[in-house]
Amino acid sequence: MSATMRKIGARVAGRYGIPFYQPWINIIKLYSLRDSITHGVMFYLGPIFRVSGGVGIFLFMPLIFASQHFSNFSFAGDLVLIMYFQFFGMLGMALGAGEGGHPHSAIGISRGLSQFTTIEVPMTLAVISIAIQYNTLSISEIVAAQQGGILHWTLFTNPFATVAAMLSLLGAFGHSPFNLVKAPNEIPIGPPTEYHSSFLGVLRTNAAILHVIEAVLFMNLFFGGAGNWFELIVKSFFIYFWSVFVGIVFPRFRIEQSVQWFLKIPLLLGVIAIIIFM
Amino acid sequence: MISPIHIITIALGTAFALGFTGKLSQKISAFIMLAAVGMLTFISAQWVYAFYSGGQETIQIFTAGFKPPYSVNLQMGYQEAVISLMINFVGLLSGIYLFKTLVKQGKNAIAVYIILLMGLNVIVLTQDMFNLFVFLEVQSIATAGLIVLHKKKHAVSSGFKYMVATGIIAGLLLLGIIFAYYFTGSLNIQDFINANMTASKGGAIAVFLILGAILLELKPFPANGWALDVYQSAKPGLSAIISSASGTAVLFVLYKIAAIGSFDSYDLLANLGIITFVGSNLLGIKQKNAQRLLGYSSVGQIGLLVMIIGFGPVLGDKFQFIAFTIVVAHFLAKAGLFWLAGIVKKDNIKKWSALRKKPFLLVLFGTFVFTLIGFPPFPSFFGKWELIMVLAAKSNMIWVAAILLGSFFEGIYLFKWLGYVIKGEVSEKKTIKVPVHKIIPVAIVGILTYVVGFFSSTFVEGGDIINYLPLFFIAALFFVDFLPAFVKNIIAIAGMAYYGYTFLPELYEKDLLRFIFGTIFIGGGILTLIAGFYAKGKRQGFYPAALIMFAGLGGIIQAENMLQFFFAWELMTLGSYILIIRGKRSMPHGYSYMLFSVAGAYLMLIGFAMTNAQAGISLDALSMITSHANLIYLMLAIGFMTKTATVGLHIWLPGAHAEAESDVSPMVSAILLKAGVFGLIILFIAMGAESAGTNPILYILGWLGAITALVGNLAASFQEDAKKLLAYSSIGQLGYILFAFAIMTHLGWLTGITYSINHFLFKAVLFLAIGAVVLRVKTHKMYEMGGLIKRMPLAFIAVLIGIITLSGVPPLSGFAGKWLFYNAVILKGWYFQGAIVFFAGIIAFLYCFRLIYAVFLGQLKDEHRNVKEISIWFIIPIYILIIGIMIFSARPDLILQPIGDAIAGYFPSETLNWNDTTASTTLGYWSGYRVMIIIGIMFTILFAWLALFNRKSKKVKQFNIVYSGERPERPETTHVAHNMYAGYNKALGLLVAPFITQFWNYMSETVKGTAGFVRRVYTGNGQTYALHIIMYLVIIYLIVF
Amino acid sequence: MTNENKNHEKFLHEENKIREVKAPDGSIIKVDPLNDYFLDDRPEIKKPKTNKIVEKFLNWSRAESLWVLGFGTGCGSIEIPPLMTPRFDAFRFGVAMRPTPRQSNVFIISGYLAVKTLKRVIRSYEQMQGPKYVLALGSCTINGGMYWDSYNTINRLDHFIPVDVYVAGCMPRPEALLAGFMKLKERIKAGRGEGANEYAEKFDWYKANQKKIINDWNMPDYNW
Amino acid sequence: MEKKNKSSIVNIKSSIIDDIKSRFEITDIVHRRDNMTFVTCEKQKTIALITHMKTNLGFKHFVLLTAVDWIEDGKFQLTYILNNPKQKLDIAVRTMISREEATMETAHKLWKQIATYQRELKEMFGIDFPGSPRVDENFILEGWNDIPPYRRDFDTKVYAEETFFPRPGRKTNDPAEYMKKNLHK
Repeated sequence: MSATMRKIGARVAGRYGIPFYQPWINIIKLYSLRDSITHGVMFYLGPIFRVSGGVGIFLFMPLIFASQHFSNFSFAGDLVLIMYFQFFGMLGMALGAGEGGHPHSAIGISRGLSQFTTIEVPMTLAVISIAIQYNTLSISEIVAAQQGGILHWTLFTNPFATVAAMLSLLGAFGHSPFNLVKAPNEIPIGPPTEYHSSFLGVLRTNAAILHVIEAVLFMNLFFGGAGNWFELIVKSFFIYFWSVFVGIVFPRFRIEQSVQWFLKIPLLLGVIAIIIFM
Repeated sequence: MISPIHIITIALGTAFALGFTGKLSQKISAFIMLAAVGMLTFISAQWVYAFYSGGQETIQIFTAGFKPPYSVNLQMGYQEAVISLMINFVGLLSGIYLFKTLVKQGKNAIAVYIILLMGLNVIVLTQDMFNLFVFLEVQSIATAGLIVLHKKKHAVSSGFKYMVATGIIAGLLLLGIIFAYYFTGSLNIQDFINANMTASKGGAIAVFLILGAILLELKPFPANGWALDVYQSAKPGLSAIISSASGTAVLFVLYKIAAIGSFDSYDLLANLGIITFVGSNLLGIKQKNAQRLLGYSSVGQIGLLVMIIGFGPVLGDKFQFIAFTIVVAHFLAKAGLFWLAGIVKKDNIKKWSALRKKPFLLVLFGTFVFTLIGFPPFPSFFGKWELIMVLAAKSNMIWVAAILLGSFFEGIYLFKWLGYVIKGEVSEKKTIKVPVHKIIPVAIVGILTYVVGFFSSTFVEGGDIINYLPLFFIAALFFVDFLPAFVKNIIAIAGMAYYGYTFLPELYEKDLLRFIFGTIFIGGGILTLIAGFYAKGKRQGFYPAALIMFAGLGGIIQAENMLQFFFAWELMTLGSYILIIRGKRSMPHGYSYMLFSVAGAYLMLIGFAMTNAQAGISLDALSMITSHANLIYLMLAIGFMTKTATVGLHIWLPGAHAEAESDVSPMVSAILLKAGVFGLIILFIAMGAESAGTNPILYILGWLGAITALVGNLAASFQEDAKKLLAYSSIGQLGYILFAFAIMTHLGWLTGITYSINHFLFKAVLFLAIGAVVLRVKTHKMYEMGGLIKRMPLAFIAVLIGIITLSGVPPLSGFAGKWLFYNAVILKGWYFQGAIVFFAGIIAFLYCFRLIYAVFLGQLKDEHRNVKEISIWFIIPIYILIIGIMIFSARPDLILQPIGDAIAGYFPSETLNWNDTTASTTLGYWSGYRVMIIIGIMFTILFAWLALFNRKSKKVKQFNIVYSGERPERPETTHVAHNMYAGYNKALGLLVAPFITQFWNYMSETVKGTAGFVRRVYTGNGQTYALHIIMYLVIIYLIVF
Repeated sequence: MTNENKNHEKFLHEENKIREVKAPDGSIIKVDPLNDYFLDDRPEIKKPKTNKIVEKFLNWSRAESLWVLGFGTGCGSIEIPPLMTPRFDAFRFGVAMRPTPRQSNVFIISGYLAVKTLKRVIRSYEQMQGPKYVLALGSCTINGGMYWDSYNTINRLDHFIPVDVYVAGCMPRPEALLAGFMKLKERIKAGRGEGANEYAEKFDWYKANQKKIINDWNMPDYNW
Repeated sequence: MEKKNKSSIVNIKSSIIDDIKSRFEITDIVHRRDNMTFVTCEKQKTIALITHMKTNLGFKHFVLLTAVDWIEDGKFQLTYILNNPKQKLDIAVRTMISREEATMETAHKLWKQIATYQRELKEMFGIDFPGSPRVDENFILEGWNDIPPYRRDFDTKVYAEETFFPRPGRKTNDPAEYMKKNLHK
């Protein structure tokens, strides 16, 4: 865990000028705040749901290939479990933020959900494509199938699926151009508008975990998985940077634009990916 | 044994005697008349009894002691006795009903009345053609006299038109008789039949004239404008006689003399009959006047009967049964309806809502309407069933289609009428007066429909094993309707529990699949009935309707043959229709529900009939179809899909579910829809696993399911009405289920069953919870609610669990469905459909969130600050269901493993393996139990962690939010719930544009337009009508010769 | 709500008046928005951790992570955006902008404060989660600056909310603002950044001052 | 070219002024610039005048409405500046209203935005415009409790000192003197 946290720090340092330990301090600071208010039980439980979701996925995800310890609890379920378990946290968060009663929260969530529905479409197509390709849904087995050299990676054996999924990853990370959910200028911060202090601390911790997980998931699915910690860190780091780079270059989409965008090119790529393996 | 001749003597004697009783008061004369009619009834009744108990031979009576042709002879057989009994009976009842009118109109009217009855009797009994003619005339004149005696505006003119028309007809008939006499030298009908007149051309014309005249007497479409005017303007009591008694009598005449023609003339009759049936019912659609509407219906029904007579030779030994049931149904229902028209005294069918103040009459009205359309348990249901079975067996599919089309048209206006009656606005304050002497005939007729229905079922093949027990129970419950709802609810639950007990344990051993659905139907029924305890007052009519529906559902499970199945299916439709239209604004939705259901049921009926023709009546026969298999399957599938509300056939659902009462919505949504699913399962079992890869129907259904899921869910996201949202969500969920079953693999079926169970559980929870909330906050609009979590935490938890299950988020059981689904789809190779369904599944998050947020989170409204937690009677079933969800979530293997084994028989290879609690396929694996435990532990740890850091959180109130330095002004303006997914709507709203609604609207407009156009032939002018009659004959003549 | 201000009734907005609403069950209920919708408790004094080392560590983290509320009150707000540009790059000092008071710790009062703005400032300040700090920018916040005799602009900010650091000037440049941040950090690390507790301690005095100026006191005494 | 323009504007302006003069009694015609003129009109006829200018003379654009407190005369002077976008011409209509009875007919029906100016004048000068939308609502002063602050009998310095807790020890310098002493020595 601690190693992962380090990575988050390093990764967030990608932004200009922040000390690499800054996110840590932020989190400590957030926990150290003295005041805190709550809008009700669900508001309180929202972040817990969120983190349960995040940590849960983490636990269900095999990190290191063929490692006894770092396969975590992946015996409990396969790729489908992970894809659906993301929603657990999102739902809890949405509910908690909803109870905050702030209109921006609701607007943010409604936008987030709208966008999310279409983000998942190319992702699904890609996953289906991979499942056809490797004839399995188990992540460990998918990783196992990619061993034996860089050309065995899904990236090369199934490029369309990879590209489709990588595009959907952009949306999943919520950087520009798909950051209307948080839209710092118009609906400040979106869903977590009312969250603060340790609630926000928990959420930030979780955001970090989620980014790692997404990256690790993609690494496992498309980039051959990781045989050791070093490989894990390097690969997921690069996957994360993909979205950061794109985010720097492109301006923000409106919600209906992003919805329609995901239903165009990424969808097409996903369809091609499936047709190839049909 | 009193000789039938005395029917004439008594009637004539009384009529003459009345002339001499000048000093007696009118009342006494009327009593004498009634006594006489009673006597007539008794005579026919004793003959019927004699025939029924057997041993009685058909007797011939020769009036003057000579043999025919030198005398008039009467024949009294079983048929004659029954028809005569019917006539006299309705005459008696009508006499009672018209008592006061007759008294007022005086002795002459009374005498004419009895003469009319006598005429009808003689028509039935006589075997002499000329005698027949004479008494037809007697009957016509008597009728005309009675019509004219009625002092209604148009009575005189319509009486005149009637005279003109019958005059022409009489002329034609007389002409025919003369011709016939010339050819045969006899006037006896039997001689006519034996003479084989059609051999020569002149004889054929004689036959043509005779048959044509009798047919015209039966008011065939479109040469029947005069008759409709009569129906409209005559006294309702009289219309009853014209429609029931006269119609029946003349029909019988037609039946008697049909044999004088050749085989061709039967065909002709059948054709003319069906044209009348379809045409007349089509015209009825645009009709607003109640009596005229009944007229159309009468004409239509008689047309159907003419057709049946025309098919007499084809139907063979089934003919009597079919004709009898349909005649009786028409006879009883039409008499009852005309009498009711006299009680209500409203011309416009929209004003009939006055009837609502008298629940008893309302029930009778419903009974008659359902009898006419042919719903179980009424006699016409069995008649139509047999008719269609036989026709299908003789491959007369076009006829079947025409009959059902006509029936459907009839359904359109009758249900519209029923809707007006049940849901129309009651404008006037004064209630309608119901004199006892008017109600008794109606009641007797109403009860008779049930009795006859019950007995007719025993004559149908496979009908003898229909389970009538629940229906008796319901009837008993109906008679204790005056009890408070609480008591009735206990009785109903007890009844349901017992009903379940009678067949469910047995099914558990025998057929697990049925057991599951049976449990959903009956168990779910009991749970939703518990919610019914909230109701105060009497809740009249609710329990019989609900129980009829559940009896139907139970019947579907128990059904072993297609008749049982169809019987139960229609019963369920009937019950659910009544339940649905109990809602406040549910009339149009109930109406469209009924039309779709009826149309779907008719398609099923065709399918069943074709199957029956090939492989017998058992349900298993579906798998043994040899020809037209795909057509049959398609029709059955469409029939079932009207209930599962697959896209295209779904437009009835949202309104019907949303506007129903709070505890009815879960019944119709969580439970009733499963009936369609069950039907599909039966269908798919019949199609067999081997068809999985090859049958295009499955492929189409799969796509349909996927599109339904997408459209349903998308539309649900854009709803403002909480219950409508849930209703659209049901459409979407049923789309999943259809899709899953259409996959036709072991996994696919498991997915479908998991979805079915889940949908039952969570949709019941959601509808109950939201319904209960609606009861408290008195609005459906989500944006008018908000923040209710503070007032109704238990409801919130219920909805939360409901939506987690719905959306398929682990650890709850919804995920079981999703996981199975993925595996099934990928193994099957339906990737794109699967992706669409998956997309739909994510869209479900949109409406799930909207539902829980807009209702329970956000800002509490002013007016809801003191609102109470939902009623305990809703909480109990909700939490029982939630326990069910929890168990199913934690140990899906407990249920899925045995089901998997149970359905393994249908599929060659079993693809889901259970290892302890872990399910695995060749693709992946998943353990609900472990996921649950891991998540539980994690949740606890994190809760402790946050609690540690956040012990002293200050609980704040709802406006303590950051608001850009400002503060919120009103909860309404701070609650973001209206048009929540505006951006999404902009992007994808196109997909849910109401094309389908528009299509159906267009269809209905077209039908109405056609009806309105064709209706113009009825100008209301006597000369035109006369012309019609002549033209009609001429055209037929041209066709025939 | 105890509001001694005599003008309270006069200036009470329509939406804050007690209103009667018809509940769904037909009964009439009274809604008093200010009491029913807002929490009206006083702020509490939250003592620092007694363990010196822990408190020092926490203070360090607080000092190194200054989240600024994006609320520009006067002309000085134009000086804040340059802070984030590469030239000044306040990020490297752990300074970040947050759009909501709930998540921020530093409130930059950037220049003159009209009475109308003061009301919003107080509300936002109270909605921040302690420990919280105020950085007052420009001479207007010190003594009114060039608006010292205006009928609508306050003179001394520290009469209304506790101020941690003043940055003088009219206007101070971003460099000065950065220096202010450094000062603030020092102050926090030294354990003197207890503005929130001071506010809670002298709550009545602050409230009296605020209410003297703000005639239409249309909010609860403490905005949670 | 420019000269011609200039003279043509002056011509047009004078013809417009003549037109106004012939219909309304106007006094104090001050030509401030070639394309700007101030005229003064009676209180009762002012609105009629600007209505006429808007509908008939092409003064479609409303520039501003402001007031001056002539406390010595006991009058407020209202100035409506109108602009003719086609001719690029401004004409300002002034009118004097009594200070004691400071009411004026509202003109928001001509231009909606006048309501805002009128709201401001109500708050700052206490000039009432009956019928103007939201005219009684606070504009920028929330809960003002004194006489309107732009009236010249309102002493803002005293008010500020009484109200805003002035910090003691404040010094004021004449900027010119101060600069000379400190910067230019």
